[in-house]
Amino acid sequence: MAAKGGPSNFEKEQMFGMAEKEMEYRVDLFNRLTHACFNKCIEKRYKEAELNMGENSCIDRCVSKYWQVTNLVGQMLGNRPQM
Amino acid sequence: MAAKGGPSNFEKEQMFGMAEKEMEYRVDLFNRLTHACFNKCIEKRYKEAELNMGENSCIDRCVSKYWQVTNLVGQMLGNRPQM
Amino acid sequence: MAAKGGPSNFEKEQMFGMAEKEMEYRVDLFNRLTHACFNKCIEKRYKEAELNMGENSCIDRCVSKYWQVTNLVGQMLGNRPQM
Amino acid sequence: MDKSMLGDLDGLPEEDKMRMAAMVDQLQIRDSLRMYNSLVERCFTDCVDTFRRKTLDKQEESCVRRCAEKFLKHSMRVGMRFAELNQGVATPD
Amino acid sequence: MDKSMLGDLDGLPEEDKMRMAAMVDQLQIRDSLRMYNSLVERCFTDCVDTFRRKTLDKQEESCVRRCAEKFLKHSMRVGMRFAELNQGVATPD
Amino acid sequence: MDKSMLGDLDGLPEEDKMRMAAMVDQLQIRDSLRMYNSLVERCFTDCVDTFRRKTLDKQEESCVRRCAEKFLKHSMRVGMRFAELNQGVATPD
Repeated sequence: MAAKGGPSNFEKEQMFGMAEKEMEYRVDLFNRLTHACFNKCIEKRYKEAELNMGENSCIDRCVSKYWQVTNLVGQMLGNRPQM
Repeated sequence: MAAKGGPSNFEKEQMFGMAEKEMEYRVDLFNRLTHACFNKCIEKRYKEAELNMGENSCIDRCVSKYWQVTNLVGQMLGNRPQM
Repeated sequence: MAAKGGPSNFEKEQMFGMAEKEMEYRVDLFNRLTHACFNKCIEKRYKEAELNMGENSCIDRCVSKYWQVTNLVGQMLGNRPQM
Repeated sequence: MDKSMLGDLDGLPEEDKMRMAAMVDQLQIRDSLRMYNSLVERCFTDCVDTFRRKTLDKQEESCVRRCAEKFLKHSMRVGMRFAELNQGVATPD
Repeated sequence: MDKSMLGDLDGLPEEDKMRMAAMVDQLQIRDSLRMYNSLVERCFTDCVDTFRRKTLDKQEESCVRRCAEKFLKHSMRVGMRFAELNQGVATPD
Repeated sequence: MDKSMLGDLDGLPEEDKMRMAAMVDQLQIRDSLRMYNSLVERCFTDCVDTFRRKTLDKQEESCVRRCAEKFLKHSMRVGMRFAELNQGVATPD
Protein backbone atom coordinates (compact mmCIF):
# COMPACT_ATOMS: atom_id res chain seq x y z
CA MET A 1 0.00 0.00 0.00
CA ALA A 2 2.59 2.53 1.15
CA ALA A 3 5.21 1.49 -1.38
CA LYS A 4 5.97 5.09 -2.33
CA GLY A 5 7.63 7.49 0.07
CA GLY A 6 4.32 8.89 1.28
CA PRO A 7 2.84 8.54 4.78
CA SER A 8 1.80 5.06 5.97
CA ASN A 9 -1.84 4.21 6.48
CA PHE A 10 -1.32 4.46 10.20
CA GLU A 11 0.13 7.97 9.89
CA LYS A 12 -2.75 8.96 7.65
CA GLU A 13 -5.28 7.80 10.22
CA GLN A 14 -3.48 9.91 12.82
CA MET A 15 -3.58 12.91 10.55
CA PHE A 16 -7.27 12.55 9.79
CA GLY A 17 -7.99 12.00 13.47
CA MET A 18 -6.16 15.21 14.39
CA ALA A 19 -7.97 17.21 11.73
CA GLU A 20 -11.27 15.86 13.02
CA LYS A 21 -10.47 16.82 16.63
CA GLU A 22 -9.43 20.29 15.53
CA MET A 23 -12.73 20.79 13.72
CA GLU A 24 -14.74 19.43 16.63
CA TYR A 25 -12.91 21.86 18.88
CA ARG A 26 -13.84 24.85 16.73
CA VAL A 27 -17.45 23.79 16.45
CA ASP A 28 -17.62 23.29 20.21
CA LEU A 29 -16.03 26.71 20.81
CA PHE A 30 -18.48 28.39 18.45
CA ASN A 31 -21.49 26.70 20.04
CA ARG A 32 -20.47 27.55 23.60
CA LEU A 33 -19.73 31.15 22.61
CA THR A 34 -23.11 31.42 20.88
CA HIS A 35 -24.98 30.13 23.91
CA ALA A 36 -22.96 32.17 26.41
CA CYS A 37 -23.59 35.41 24.52
CA PHE A 38 -27.26 34.57 24.00
CA ASN A 39 -27.56 34.18 27.77
CA LYS A 40 -25.73 37.44 28.44
CA CYS A 41 -27.30 39.65 25.78
CA ILE A 42 -30.77 38.49 24.79
CA GLU A 43 -33.90 39.50 26.60
CA LYS A 44 -35.67 36.24 27.49
CA ARG A 45 -39.26 37.35 27.22
CA TYR A 46 -38.94 37.34 23.44
CA LYS A 47 -41.28 40.23 22.85
CA GLU A 48 -39.95 40.63 19.34
CA ALA A 49 -38.34 38.39 16.76
CA GLU A 50 -35.81 41.08 15.83
CA LEU A 51 -32.58 41.85 17.64
CA ASN A 52 -32.72 45.40 18.92
CA MET A 53 -29.83 47.84 18.84
CA GLY A 54 -28.79 47.16 22.41
CA GLU A 55 -28.72 43.43 21.78
CA ASN A 56 -26.72 43.83 18.59
CA SER A 57 -23.96 45.86 20.19
CA CYS A 58 -23.98 43.57 23.21
CA ILE A 59 -23.43 40.56 20.90
CA ASP A 60 -20.49 42.22 19.14
CA ARG A 61 -18.78 43.07 22.42
CA CYS A 62 -19.62 39.71 23.92
CA VAL A 63 -18.00 37.80 21.05
CA SER A 64 -14.96 40.02 21.34
CA LYS A 65 -14.64 39.48 25.10
CA TYR A 66 -15.22 35.73 24.82
CA TRP A 67 -12.45 35.59 22.26
CA GLN A 68 -10.13 37.41 24.64
CA VAL A 69 -10.95 35.00 27.44
CA THR A 70 -10.16 32.12 25.07
CA ASN A 71 -6.77 33.62 24.32
CA LEU A 72 -6.06 34.48 27.95
CA VAL A 73 -6.85 30.98 29.16
CA GLY A 74 -4.96 29.51 26.22
CA GLN A 75 -1.82 31.42 27.27
CA MET A 76 -2.19 30.16 30.83
CA LEU A 77 -2.57 26.56 29.67
CA GLY A 78 0.33 26.98 27.27
CA ASN A 79 2.61 27.55 30.24
CA ARG A 80 1.54 24.28 31.82
CA PRO A 81 3.16 21.19 30.36
CA GLN A 82 0.51 18.92 31.93
CA MET A 83 -2.21 20.18 29.60
CA MET B 1 -13.97 -4.60 -4.53
CA ALA B 2 -16.96 -2.88 -6.11
CA ALA B 3 -16.92 -5.01 -9.26
CA LYS B 4 -20.69 -5.54 -9.19
CA GLY B 5 -23.10 -2.68 -9.83
CA GLY B 6 -23.59 -1.99 -6.09
CA PRO B 7 -22.52 1.15 -4.26
CA SER B 8 -18.80 1.89 -3.96
CA ASN B 9 -17.02 1.66 -0.63
CA PHE B 10 -16.97 5.43 -0.46
CA GLU B 11 -20.73 5.64 -0.99
CA LYS B 12 -21.26 2.99 1.64
CA GLU B 13 -19.23 4.93 4.16
CA GLN B 14 -21.38 7.97 3.43
CA MET B 15 -24.54 5.94 3.93
CA PHE B 16 -23.38 4.49 7.23
CA GLY B 17 -22.26 7.91 8.38
CA MET B 18 -25.67 9.41 7.62
CA ALA B 19 -27.50 6.59 9.41
CA GLU B 20 -25.24 7.15 12.41
CA LYS B 21 -25.90 10.89 12.50
CA GLU B 22 -29.64 10.26 12.22
CA MET B 23 -29.56 7.90 15.20
CA GLU B 24 -27.40 10.25 17.24
CA TYR B 25 -29.91 13.00 16.50
CA ARG B 26 -32.81 10.93 17.80
CA VAL B 27 -30.97 9.88 20.92
CA ASP B 28 -30.00 13.49 21.58
CA LEU B 29 -33.60 14.64 21.06
CA PHE B 30 -34.91 11.99 23.43
CA ASN B 31 -32.37 12.84 26.11
CA ARG B 32 -33.00 16.58 25.96
CA LEU B 33 -36.75 16.03 26.02
CA THR B 34 -36.41 13.71 29.02
CA HIS B 35 -34.35 16.22 30.97
CA ALA B 36 -36.51 19.21 29.99
CA CYS B 37 -39.70 17.47 31.12
CA PHE B 38 -38.06 16.20 34.31
CA ASN B 39 -37.17 19.81 35.12
CA LYS B 40 -40.66 21.06 34.32
CA CYS B 41 -42.73 18.31 35.97
CA ILE B 42 -40.89 16.59 38.79
CA GLU B 43 -40.89 17.84 42.33
CA LYS B 44 -37.21 18.13 43.30
CA ARG B 45 -37.45 17.27 46.98
CA TYR B 46 -37.96 13.63 46.03
CA LYS B 47 -40.28 12.82 48.93
CA GLU B 48 -41.41 9.69 47.16
CA ALA B 49 -39.96 7.28 44.63
CA GLU B 50 -43.27 7.06 42.77
CA LEU B 51 -44.56 9.51 40.19
CA ASN B 52 -47.79 11.01 41.47
CA MET B 53 -50.86 11.65 39.34
CA GLY B 54 -50.03 15.29 38.78
CA GLU B 55 -46.52 14.42 37.65
CA ASN B 56 -47.78 11.70 35.31
CA SER B 57 -50.19 13.95 33.46
CA CYS B 58 -47.63 16.75 33.38
CA ILE B 59 -45.16 14.36 31.71
CA ASP B 60 -47.67 13.34 29.05
CA ARG B 61 -48.49 16.93 28.17
CA CYS B 62 -44.86 17.99 28.35
CA VAL B 63 -43.78 15.33 25.85
CA SER B 64 -46.61 16.38 23.57
CA LYS B 65 -45.72 20.05 23.76
CA TYR B 66 -42.01 19.40 23.31
CA TRP B 67 -42.85 17.42 20.20
CA GLN B 68 -44.87 20.33 18.86
CA VAL B 69 -42.01 22.73 19.48
CA THR B 70 -39.72 20.36 17.59
CA ASN B 71 -42.08 20.39 14.61
CA LEU B 72 -42.64 24.12 14.78
CA VAL B 73 -38.93 24.91 14.82
CA GLY B 74 -38.34 22.27 12.14
CA GLN B 75 -40.80 24.05 9.85
CA MET B 76 -39.08 27.36 10.46
CA LEU B 77 -35.66 25.89 9.69
CA GLY B 78 -37.05 24.13 6.62
CA ASN B 79 -37.83 27.52 5.13
CA ARG B 80 -34.26 28.61 5.55
CA PRO B 81 -31.84 27.24 2.95
CA GLN B 82 -28.83 28.19 5.10
CA MET B 83 -29.58 25.51 7.68
CA MET C 1 -6.87 -12.13 6.89
CA ALA C 2 -8.03 -14.13 9.90
CA ALA C 3 -6.43 -17.37 8.79
CA LYS C 4 -5.08 -18.13 12.26
CA GLY C 5 -7.38 -18.95 15.15
CA GLY C 6 -7.45 -15.34 16.40
CA PRO C 7 -10.48 -13.05 16.48
CA SER C 8 -12.03 -12.00 13.17
CA ASN C 9 -11.82 -8.41 11.99
CA PHE C 10 -15.45 -7.95 12.93
CA GLU C 11 -14.81 -9.18 16.48
CA LYS C 12 -11.80 -6.89 16.72
CA GLU C 13 -13.87 -3.88 15.71
CA GLN C 14 -16.36 -4.79 18.42
CA MET C 15 -13.60 -5.07 20.98
CA PHE C 16 -12.07 -1.72 20.05
CA GLY C 17 -15.50 -0.13 20.05
CA MET C 18 -16.20 -1.42 23.55
CA ALA C 19 -12.85 -0.22 24.86
CA GLU C 20 -13.54 3.19 23.36
CA LYS C 21 -17.00 3.44 24.96
CA GLU C 22 -15.52 2.42 28.31
CA MET C 23 -12.92 5.15 28.12
CA GLU C 24 -15.44 7.74 27.03
CA TYR C 25 -17.57 6.75 30.00
CA ARG C 26 -14.73 7.31 32.44
CA VAL C 27 -13.78 10.64 30.93
CA ASP C 28 -17.42 11.74 31.06
CA LEU C 29 -17.72 10.61 34.69
CA PHE C 30 -14.57 12.49 35.64
CA ASN C 31 -15.68 15.67 33.89
CA ARG C 32 -19.14 15.67 35.44
CA LEU C 33 -17.68 14.97 38.88
CA THR C 34 -15.18 17.79 38.45
CA HIS C 35 -17.86 20.29 37.47
CA ALA C 36 -20.33 19.14 40.14
CA CYS C 37 -17.75 19.50 42.90
CA PHE C 38 -16.54 22.84 41.56
CA ASN C 39 -20.13 24.09 41.77
CA LYS C 40 -20.58 22.71 45.28
CA CYS C 41 -17.24 23.72 46.82
CA ILE C 42 -15.70 26.71 45.10
CA GLU C 43 -16.48 30.27 46.01
CA LYS C 44 -17.50 31.97 42.75
CA ARG C 45 -16.19 35.45 43.37
CA TYR C 46 -12.67 34.14 42.74
CA LYS C 47 -11.00 36.46 45.22
CA GLU C 48 -7.91 34.28 45.17
CA ALA C 49 -6.26 31.91 42.74
CA GLU C 50 -5.46 29.44 45.54
CA LEU C 51 -7.81 26.85 46.97
CA ASN C 52 -8.31 27.59 50.64
CA MET C 53 -8.47 24.95 53.38
CA GLY C 54 -12.25 24.83 53.42
CA GLU C 55 -12.38 24.33 49.68
CA ASN C 56 -9.74 21.61 49.78
CA SER C 57 -11.54 19.50 52.35
CA CYS C 58 -14.85 20.12 50.63
CA ILE C 59 -13.36 18.80 47.38
CA ASP C 60 -12.09 15.63 49.06
CA ARG C 61 -15.46 14.88 50.63
CA CYS C 62 -17.33 15.83 47.49
CA VAL C 63 -15.35 13.39 45.34
CA SER C 64 -15.94 10.69 47.93
CA LYS C 65 -19.69 11.34 48.07
CA TYR C 66 -20.00 11.54 44.29
CA TRP C 67 -18.27 8.19 44.07
CA GLN C 68 -20.73 6.70 46.52
CA VAL C 69 -23.67 8.06 44.53
CA THR C 70 -22.16 6.47 41.41
CA ASN C 71 -21.99 3.11 43.16
CA LEU C 72 -25.43 3.42 44.69
CA VAL C 73 -27.07 4.25 41.38
CA GLY C 74 -25.02 1.54 39.68
CA GLN C 75 -26.41 -1.05 42.09
CA MET C 76 -29.94 0.14 41.42
CA LEU C 77 -29.44 -0.07 37.67
CA GLY C 78 -27.79 -3.47 38.01
CA ASN C 79 -31.04 -4.82 39.41
CA ARG C 80 -32.93 -3.64 36.37
CA PRO C 81 -32.56 -5.81 33.30
CA GLN C 82 -33.93 -3.08 31.05
CA MET C 83 -30.82 -0.92 31.52
CA MET D 1 -33.46 3.83 21.39
CA ASP D 2 -35.45 1.72 19.01
CA LYS D 3 -34.00 -0.52 16.33
CA SER D 4 -37.02 0.17 14.16
CA MET D 5 -35.65 3.64 13.54
CA LEU D 6 -33.28 2.11 11.04
CA GLY D 7 -36.07 1.68 8.55
CA ASP D 8 -35.90 -0.90 5.78
CA LEU D 9 -32.70 -2.88 5.89
CA ASP D 10 -33.93 -5.74 3.73
CA GLY D 11 -32.17 -4.50 0.65
CA LEU D 12 -28.73 -4.64 2.26
CA PRO D 13 -26.31 -7.56 1.97
CA GLU D 14 -25.78 -9.69 5.10
CA GLU D 15 -22.41 -8.13 5.86
CA ASP D 16 -23.82 -4.59 5.90
CA LYS D 17 -26.75 -5.63 8.09
CA MET D 18 -24.30 -6.98 10.63
CA ARG D 19 -22.32 -3.79 10.49
CA MET D 20 -25.44 -1.65 10.90
CA ALA D 21 -26.58 -3.76 13.87
CA ALA D 22 -23.14 -3.41 15.44
CA MET D 23 -23.36 0.37 15.01
CA VAL D 24 -26.74 0.46 16.71
CA ASP D 25 -25.36 -1.64 19.56
CA GLN D 26 -22.42 0.71 20.00
CA LEU D 27 -24.67 3.77 20.08
CA GLN D 28 -26.95 2.11 22.61
CA ILE D 29 -24.03 1.28 24.87
CA ARG D 30 -22.74 4.84 24.65
CA ASP D 31 -26.21 6.21 25.35
CA SER D 32 -26.76 3.93 28.36
CA LEU D 33 -23.44 4.95 29.86
CA ARG D 34 -24.15 8.64 29.33
CA MET D 35 -27.58 8.25 30.84
CA TYR D 36 -26.02 6.55 33.86
CA ASN D 37 -23.57 9.44 34.24
CA SER D 38 -26.24 12.09 33.87
CA LEU D 39 -28.50 10.34 36.36
CA VAL D 40 -25.69 10.25 38.93
CA GLU D 41 -24.90 13.91 38.28
CA ARG D 42 -28.51 14.98 38.68
CA CYS D 43 -29.22 13.04 41.86
CA PHE D 44 -25.91 14.06 43.39
CA THR D 45 -26.58 17.72 42.60
CA ASP D 46 -30.15 17.63 43.90
CA CYS D 47 -29.55 15.50 47.03
CA VAL D 48 -26.07 16.20 48.37
CA ASP D 49 -25.35 19.62 49.81
CA THR D 50 -23.28 19.24 52.94
CA PHE D 51 -19.64 18.27 53.01
CA ARG D 52 -18.84 17.86 56.67
CA ARG D 53 -18.32 14.12 56.22
CA LYS D 54 -16.99 12.03 53.39
CA THR D 55 -19.79 9.49 53.48
CA LEU D 56 -23.42 9.97 52.50
CA ASP D 57 -25.71 10.30 55.50
CA LYS D 58 -28.99 8.33 55.65
CA GLN D 59 -31.06 11.23 54.40
CA GLU D 60 -28.84 11.86 51.39
CA GLU D 61 -28.76 8.18 50.54
CA SER D 62 -32.52 7.78 50.55
CA CYS D 63 -32.90 11.01 48.56
CA VAL D 64 -30.53 9.61 45.92
CA ARG D 65 -32.49 6.34 45.80
CA ARG D 66 -35.82 8.10 45.34
CA CYS D 67 -34.33 10.49 42.80
CA ALA D 68 -32.89 7.67 40.69
CA GLU D 69 -36.05 5.59 40.97
CA LYS D 70 -38.17 8.55 40.00
CA PHE D 71 -35.95 9.49 37.09
CA LEU D 72 -36.09 5.95 35.72
CA LYS D 73 -39.87 5.86 35.93
CA HIS D 74 -40.05 9.28 34.35
CA SER D 75 -37.70 8.22 31.59
CA MET D 76 -39.78 5.10 30.88
CA ARG D 77 -42.99 7.09 30.66
CA VAL D 78 -41.37 9.65 28.37
CA GLY D 79 -40.14 6.76 26.23
CA MET D 80 -43.68 5.40 25.83
CA ARG D 81 -45.17 8.76 24.90
CA PHE D 82 -42.28 9.50 22.58
CA ALA D 83 -42.75 6.17 20.79
CA GLU D 84 -46.46 6.90 20.32
CA LEU D 85 -45.68 10.28 18.78
CA ASN D 86 -43.04 8.76 16.53
CA GLN D 87 -45.65 6.30 15.27
CA GLY D 88 -48.15 9.08 14.70
CA VAL D 89 -50.69 7.86 17.23
CA ALA D 90 -53.18 10.71 17.70
CA THR D 91 -54.94 11.10 21.05
CA PRO D 92 -57.51 13.58 22.35
CA ASP D 93 -56.45 16.36 24.67
CA MET E 1 -18.52 25.83 10.35
CA ASP E 2 -16.21 26.96 7.64
CA LYS E 3 -14.43 24.73 5.14
CA SER E 4 -11.54 27.18 5.09
CA MET E 5 -10.58 25.96 8.55
CA LEU E 6 -9.03 22.91 6.93
CA GLY E 7 -6.12 24.98 5.76
CA ASP E 8 -4.01 23.93 2.80
CA LEU E 9 -5.20 20.68 1.28
CA ASP E 10 -3.41 21.10 -2.02
CA GLY E 11 -0.65 18.69 -1.13
CA LEU E 12 -3.02 15.77 -0.58
CA PRO E 13 -3.88 13.14 -3.20
CA GLU E 14 -7.36 13.28 -4.71
CA GLU E 15 -8.60 10.34 -2.65
CA ASP E 16 -7.63 11.98 0.64
CA LYS E 17 -9.21 15.28 -0.36
CA MET E 18 -12.49 13.48 -0.97
CA ARG E 19 -12.23 11.76 2.38
CA MET E 20 -11.47 15.03 4.14
CA ALA E 21 -14.40 16.73 2.45
CA ALA E 22 -16.67 13.84 3.48
CA MET E 23 -15.49 14.21 7.08
CA VAL E 24 -16.28 17.93 7.04
CA ASP E 25 -19.72 17.18 5.61
CA GLN E 26 -20.41 14.63 8.34
CA LEU E 27 -19.36 17.04 11.08
CA GLN E 28 -21.54 19.78 9.60
CA ILE E 29 -24.54 17.48 9.52
CA ARG E 30 -23.95 16.46 13.13
CA ASP E 31 -23.53 20.08 14.15
CA SER E 32 -26.70 21.21 12.35
CA LEU E 33 -28.73 18.48 14.01
CA ARG E 34 -27.33 19.30 17.44
CA MET E 35 -28.02 22.97 16.89
CA TYR E 36 -31.60 22.12 15.94
CA ASN E 37 -31.99 20.07 19.12
CA SER E 38 -30.48 22.74 21.33
CA LEU E 39 -32.64 25.45 19.76
CA VAL E 40 -35.78 23.40 20.45
CA GLU E 41 -34.65 22.75 24.01
CA ARG E 42 -33.96 26.41 24.70
CA CYS E 43 -37.18 27.77 23.23
CA PHE E 44 -39.24 25.06 24.89
CA THR E 45 -37.62 25.78 28.25
CA ASP E 46 -38.02 29.54 27.95
CA CYS E 47 -41.54 29.61 26.48
CA VAL E 48 -43.53 26.65 27.81
CA ASP E 49 -44.41 26.60 31.49
CA THR E 50 -47.98 25.38 31.89
CA PHE E 51 -49.09 21.81 31.39
CA ARG E 52 -52.85 21.96 31.68
CA ARG E 53 -53.25 21.05 28.00
CA LYS E 54 -51.27 18.90 25.64
CA THR E 55 -51.18 21.44 22.83
CA LEU E 56 -49.30 24.72 22.72
CA ASP E 57 -51.53 27.73 23.27
CA LYS E 58 -51.26 30.76 20.96
CA GLN E 59 -49.02 32.66 23.33
CA GLU E 60 -46.58 29.78 23.71
CA GLU E 61 -46.48 29.21 19.99
CA SER E 62 -45.67 32.81 19.16
CA CYS E 63 -43.07 32.90 21.94
CA VAL E 64 -41.39 29.83 20.40
CA ARG E 65 -41.44 31.44 16.95
CA ARG E 66 -39.86 34.66 18.19
CA CYS E 67 -37.34 32.74 20.28
CA ALA E 68 -36.22 30.59 17.34
CA GLU E 69 -36.14 33.54 14.97
CA LYS E 70 -34.13 35.56 17.44
CA PHE E 71 -31.71 32.74 18.14
CA LEU E 72 -31.05 32.24 14.44
CA LYS E 73 -30.36 35.94 13.93
CA HIS E 74 -28.15 35.97 16.99
CA SER E 75 -26.29 32.92 15.76
CA MET E 76 -25.72 34.47 12.36
CA ARG E 77 -24.35 37.67 13.88
CA VAL E 78 -22.07 35.71 16.19
CA GLY E 79 -20.88 33.74 13.16
CA MET E 80 -19.92 36.95 11.33
CA ARG E 81 -18.04 38.40 14.29
CA PHE E 82 -16.37 35.08 14.97
CA ALA E 83 -15.20 34.81 11.36
CA GLU E 84 -13.71 38.32 11.54
CA LEU E 85 -11.80 37.44 14.70
CA ASN E 86 -10.57 34.19 13.14
CA GLN E 87 -9.23 36.21 10.23
CA GLY E 88 -7.57 38.66 12.55
CA VAL E 89 -9.59 41.69 11.48
CA ALA E 90 -8.96 44.40 14.06
CA THR E 91 -11.63 47.02 14.73
CA PRO E 92 -11.79 50.02 17.06
CA ASP E 93 -13.71 49.78 20.31
CA MET F 1 -7.32 10.23 31.81
CA ASP F 2 -5.10 7.37 32.74
CA LYS F 3 -3.60 4.85 30.35
CA SER F 4 -3.79 2.20 33.05
CA MET F 5 -7.54 2.11 32.53
CA LEU F 6 -6.95 -0.02 29.49
CA GLY F 7 -6.14 -3.00 31.66
CA ASP F 8 -4.06 -5.86 30.38
CA LEU F 9 -2.93 -5.34 26.82
CA ASP F 10 -0.13 -7.90 26.92
CA GLY F 11 -2.11 -10.49 25.02
CA LEU F 12 -2.60 -8.28 21.98
CA PRO F 13 -0.40 -8.34 18.87
CA GLU F 14 1.89 -5.35 18.33
CA GLU F 15 -0.33 -3.84 15.65
CA ASP F 16 -3.38 -3.80 17.92
CA LYS F 17 -1.42 -2.28 20.79
CA MET F 18 -0.40 0.55 18.53
CA ARG F 19 -3.97 1.06 17.44
CA MET F 20 -5.22 1.03 21.03
CA ALA F 21 -2.56 3.54 22.06
CA ALA F 22 -3.54 5.78 19.14
CA MET F 23 -7.17 5.60 20.24
CA VAL F 24 -6.25 6.62 23.77
CA ASP F 25 -4.21 9.51 22.39
CA GLN F 26 -7.12 10.70 20.26
CA LEU F 27 -9.51 10.57 23.21
CA GLN F 28 -7.06 12.49 25.38
CA ILE F 29 -6.69 15.19 22.75
CA ARG F 30 -10.46 15.49 22.42
CA ASP F 31 -10.85 15.61 26.19
CA SER F 32 -8.18 18.28 26.61
CA LEU F 33 -9.77 20.47 23.97
CA ARG F 34 -13.22 20.08 25.52
CA MET F 35 -11.83 20.88 28.92
CA TYR F 36 -10.22 24.00 27.51
CA ASN F 37 -13.54 25.06 25.99
CA SER F 38 -15.51 24.38 29.16
CA LEU F 39 -12.95 26.25 31.28
CA VAL F 40 -13.24 29.30 29.01
CA GLU F 41 -17.04 29.08 29.09
CA ARG F 42 -17.16 28.87 32.88
CA CYS F 43 -14.72 31.69 33.58
CA PHE F 44 -16.31 33.91 30.95
CA THR F 45 -19.77 33.28 32.41
CA ASP F 46 -18.66 33.86 36.00
CA CYS F 47 -16.40 36.86 35.40
CA VAL F 48 -17.76 38.92 32.48
CA ASP F 49 -21.05 40.72 32.93
CA THR F 50 -20.80 44.15 31.38
CA PHE F 51 -20.74 44.85 27.67
CA ARG F 52 -20.09 48.55 27.42
CA ARG F 53 -16.68 47.93 25.86
CA LYS F 54 -15.32 45.25 23.59
CA THR F 55 -12.18 44.63 25.61
CA LEU F 56 -11.88 43.01 29.04
CA ASP F 57 -11.30 45.50 31.81
CA LYS F 58 -8.58 44.88 34.43
CA GLN F 59 -11.02 43.46 36.95
CA GLU F 60 -12.53 41.00 34.50
CA GLU F 61 -9.12 39.91 33.33
CA SER F 62 -7.83 39.17 36.80
CA CYS F 63 -11.08 37.40 37.67
CA VAL F 64 -10.62 35.15 34.61
CA ARG F 65 -7.02 34.43 35.60
CA ARG F 66 -7.96 33.46 39.15
CA CYS F 67 -10.92 31.45 37.93
CA ALA F 68 -8.83 29.45 35.47
CA GLU F 69 -6.01 28.97 37.98
CA LYS F 70 -8.47 27.83 40.61
CA PHE F 71 -10.26 25.47 38.25
CA LEU F 72 -7.00 23.83 37.22
CA LYS F 73 -5.95 23.32 40.84
CA HIS F 74 -9.40 21.99 41.64
CA SER F 75 -9.27 19.65 38.68
CA MET F 76 -5.87 18.33 39.72
CA ARG F 77 -7.03 17.65 43.25
CA VAL F 78 -10.16 15.90 42.00
CA GLY F 79 -7.93 13.82 39.72
CA MET F 80 -5.80 12.66 42.65
CA ARG F 81 -8.79 11.72 44.81
CA PHE F 82 -10.47 10.04 41.87
CA ALA F 83 -7.38 7.96 41.14
CA GLU F 84 -7.23 6.83 44.78
CA LEU F 85 -10.87 5.73 44.67
CA ASN F 86 -10.31 3.92 41.38
CA GLN F 87 -7.47 2.02 43.00
CA GLY F 88 -9.59 1.19 46.02
CA VAL F 89 -7.51 3.08 48.56
CA ALA F 90 -9.61 3.28 51.71
CA THR F 91 -9.15 6.20 54.07
CA PRO F 92 -10.76 7.20 57.37
CA ASP F 93 -13.41 9.89 57.47
